[in-house]
Amino acid sequence: MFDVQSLRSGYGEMSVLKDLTFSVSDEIFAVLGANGAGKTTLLKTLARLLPLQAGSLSLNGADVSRSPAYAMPDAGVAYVPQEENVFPDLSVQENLSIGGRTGHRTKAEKIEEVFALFPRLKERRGQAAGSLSGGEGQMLAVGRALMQDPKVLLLDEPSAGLSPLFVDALFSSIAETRKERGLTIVLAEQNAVKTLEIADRVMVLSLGEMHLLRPRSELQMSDITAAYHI
Amino acid sequence: MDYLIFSFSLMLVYIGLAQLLHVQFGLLGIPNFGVVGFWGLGLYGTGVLYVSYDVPLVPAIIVASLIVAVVSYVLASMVLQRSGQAILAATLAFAAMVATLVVTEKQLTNGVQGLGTIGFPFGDLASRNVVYFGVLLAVVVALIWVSAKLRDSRMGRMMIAIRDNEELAASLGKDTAGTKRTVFVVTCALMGLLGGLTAPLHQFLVPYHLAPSLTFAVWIALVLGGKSHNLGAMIGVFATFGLFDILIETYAPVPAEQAIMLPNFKLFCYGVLLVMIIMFRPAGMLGEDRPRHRARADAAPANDTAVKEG
Amino acid sequence: MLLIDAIFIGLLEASPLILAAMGFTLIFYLNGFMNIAYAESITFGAYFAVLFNVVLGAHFYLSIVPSMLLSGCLSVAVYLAIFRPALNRGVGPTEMIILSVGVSFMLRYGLILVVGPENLFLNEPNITYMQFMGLGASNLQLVALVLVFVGAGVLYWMIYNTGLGEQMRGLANNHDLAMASGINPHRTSVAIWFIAGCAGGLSGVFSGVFAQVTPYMGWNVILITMLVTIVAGIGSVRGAVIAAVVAGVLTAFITLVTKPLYSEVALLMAFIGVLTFRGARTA
Amino acid sequence: MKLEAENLTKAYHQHEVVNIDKVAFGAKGLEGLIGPNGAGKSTLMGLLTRRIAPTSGRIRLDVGSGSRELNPLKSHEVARIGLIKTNQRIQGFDSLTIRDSLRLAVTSPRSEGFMSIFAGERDPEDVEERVSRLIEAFPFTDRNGYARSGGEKKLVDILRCLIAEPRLLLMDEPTAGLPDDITRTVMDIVRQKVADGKMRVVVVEHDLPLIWEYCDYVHFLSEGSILFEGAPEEVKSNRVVAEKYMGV
Repeated sequence: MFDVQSLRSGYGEMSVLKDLTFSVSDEIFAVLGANGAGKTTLLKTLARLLPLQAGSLSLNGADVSRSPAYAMPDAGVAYVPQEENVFPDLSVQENLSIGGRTGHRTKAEKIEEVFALFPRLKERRGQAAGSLSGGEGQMLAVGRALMQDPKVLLLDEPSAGLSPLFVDALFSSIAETRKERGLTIVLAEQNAVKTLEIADRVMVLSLGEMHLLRPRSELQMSDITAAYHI
Repeated sequence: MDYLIFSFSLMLVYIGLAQLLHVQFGLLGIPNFGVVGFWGLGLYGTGVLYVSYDVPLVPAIIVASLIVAVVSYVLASMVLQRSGQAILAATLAFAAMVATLVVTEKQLTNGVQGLGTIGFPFGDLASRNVVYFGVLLAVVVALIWVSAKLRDSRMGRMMIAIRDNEELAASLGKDTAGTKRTVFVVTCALMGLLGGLTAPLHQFLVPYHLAPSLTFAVWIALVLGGKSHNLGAMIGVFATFGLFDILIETYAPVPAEQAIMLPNFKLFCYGVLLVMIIMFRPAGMLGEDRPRHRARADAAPANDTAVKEG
Repeated sequence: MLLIDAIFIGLLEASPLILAAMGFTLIFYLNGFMNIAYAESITFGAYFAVLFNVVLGAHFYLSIVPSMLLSGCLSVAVYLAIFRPALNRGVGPTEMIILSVGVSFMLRYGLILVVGPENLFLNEPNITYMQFMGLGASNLQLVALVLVFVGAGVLYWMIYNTGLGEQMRGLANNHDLAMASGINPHRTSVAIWFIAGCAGGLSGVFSGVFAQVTPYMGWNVILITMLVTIVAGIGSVRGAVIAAVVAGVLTAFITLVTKPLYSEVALLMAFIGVLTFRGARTA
Repeated sequence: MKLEAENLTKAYHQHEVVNIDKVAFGAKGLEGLIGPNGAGKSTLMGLLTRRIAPTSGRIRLDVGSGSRELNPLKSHEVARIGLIKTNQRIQGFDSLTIRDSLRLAVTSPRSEGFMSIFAGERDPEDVEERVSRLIEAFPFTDRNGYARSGGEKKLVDILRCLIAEPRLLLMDEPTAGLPDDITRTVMDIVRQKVADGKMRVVVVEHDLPLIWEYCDYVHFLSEGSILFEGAPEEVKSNRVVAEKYMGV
């Protein structure tokens, strides 16, 4: 899947990520870190919405360091931003429909699938996405990404601002989707406890640098506490 | 000869208007697209007071400018804290309103028949148009001088800060809304004053004078010359009005049958120039301004030994 | 009775305005600046109609579609040659408006230099006056009314019910997310500028046939179009349609009860009033 | 010198982002405000400086001579009574040089009136001296020119607030985008100014090592409420803080 070599990235001339090298295979790859560790910057760069300042990025062996963002869905990458992750003036149905532009199956088929996964969205299909509650908005964002029939799903802090009950439900549907579709998931999270329940491998970022990268089984809570500086 | 003096006098008015627009837009970032409205209200205000109410010229101009100040205050309170596009549309609409009212209020303005006649002051002096040119020159030079001083002053620095980032300026304690309103009202009133001063030049006022092309001519001049350069406005007027309206129309050997197309050719060239400037030299012919003050203070050799504050 | 008259006359007068406001709004919505040069899409639409109808002698109804399409092509050409490079260089919204004034001057006076400043007339189809619900109207007016509303309807349908409309609204709503969803912003922009140009052209053809074809016809309606768009709220095509209809009916109503010229003043005052409450705040 | 908020709430679409019973800033010198993502830190900063209107609640600034209600004030009036905030996202005046930007910040609004147009000298000597002293403490690429990189712009934003010497300075993520040595120089100046009694400071940060090192007192915000307050050591060893940061 993703192969990242000495990646440097940030906003303008400012670097947030400094020299990251790692690769993601068929797994749930979690990126943990405190505020400002660079998780969002990393996901935006993987989705090609931020230019690389240095290093290279390849997807299934093909170099995508300079691909435009709108070419990524066809390459099988779907991205769910943390904020502003829906089209607020468009209806729920239209949001999903925009997601369903890629892939071979019909939109109707895929929409039904998303509705089966998140029945709440079906009830609100005609409503403007901007009027949804935080949790419903999050479901819609994930639903829109799944409409792309992706091979890799980039999820940026899906649990932020959600109630604990909701986070449980969301994480179990993420795990379920992975099981059913064999989807590779790159999950950026601050919430370490929940993430460790579903992740296969964990990378911990600290102030823009890789603190450690290990399979979940070899990870101690104290490693994370150290990276979070608590 | 008289025609040339008339043209040069009118050019001075344009330079004055462009200079005021430089203060509004170049320094403070207010996109006033209703220049002709403020100028026209001063022009017609003076005309009506002078012709219909027999007010002498100077008091008429002053009263008309005060009327413009009041009207611009109302307009400023309504839209100045809105987005640039809203300000732009509102001022444009205001100018259209003035132009329409001049036609409808026949009992005051005599509508499309025109309002006249407004004579030069200075009684029966033989070369009073030359003397009047001198008066205009003095007014416009004063405007340029004050705006140059303004650019280099503490107030000017604050205005530029408001233009660049209003919210940040407010967070440093600058009264951004108040400053914008005051400067807008004063500069609009001065546009009205220039309108009043134009009245004796035209002598006979017709609604055609209030066509929006005046606003665009002034804008084109400002953008051509350089919106944030103190002398940009003047250079822009030379390059547009001076070059086309005076030089070419007066001296170019154009056969009569093609001469009627000259104004169209002129406006076509304005358009091309404007597009070229924004595409290839966005800061205008003169580029960005570097005030003298800054050069003096910052030329002092920097002391490289690190000294900590406090 | 006065009200029905006002609504009927208002709709007749507003019909070209509705198309123009929709087209203008599309560009405003997508690219975030007010394109004054849109006036020339309207003017050129009418002049293209003169080319087909008068110079080449085609029937008026036959010249509508090609004029519209040519106007759309012109719009795309101007976008690709001037506005897109300027947007890519990060020219601010106010400077974009000034730029569009320059483009407008260039096109309008270029047109005058080529075809002359005279007013032209389209060869109208035979006109018969008829009574319609107690109101007098010509068959041309009724056909125009129907065609304009069909055009506006198609445009509306395109925006709210097709993939292109969805892409456009997606891009305007959340540019990054639209890109991440696979929407190519360049292709969508070209399509939108084409459609907006077509709408302007159609509006121009009908304005031209109702009165006359002049180089200033687009310029004369652009102010009201701009105000309609801003009052309707940035980027709401629905709002633009409603605002255009209301503006048309209001103008007709005020014209019927007062002097015609006051309607314009009243409308402008109403616009400034609305801007005071609806224009986006700065600080 | 105390900034107090009571029953302060802010809700967007019925979703409460901030809900604080009572909190006081500026009583303890150099204070820190920390919390996980989405805790409402930025919203709270906006509320305190009147950039965001609260849904309910009162904010008062206590200045030795008496207390002022902040609620009815506009943002520039809040700044004038001595409450200024640095910005998380880069903010700046693109057409002012670094020096001009600092001169602007240090000049009182009273001397920026119409009559300043005719003043002989634009800025008095002491202003020039303060500006120079501050600028020379940092390695700008061009001290007499414009801020070049994002980092320099960010630094100028902080220096503007430092030179203005408000009674209470709120710093919103001052380290984001700044190199380590620059951050230390800034924080050393801040610490010095606080020690000299020139101003009180609240730092919002996600760089926790910096908070632990410099702050005298730390407020912990989570889910819109202040959950814990105390000395850095107490906060560091608090269970709730660790749990909320890592998610339970």
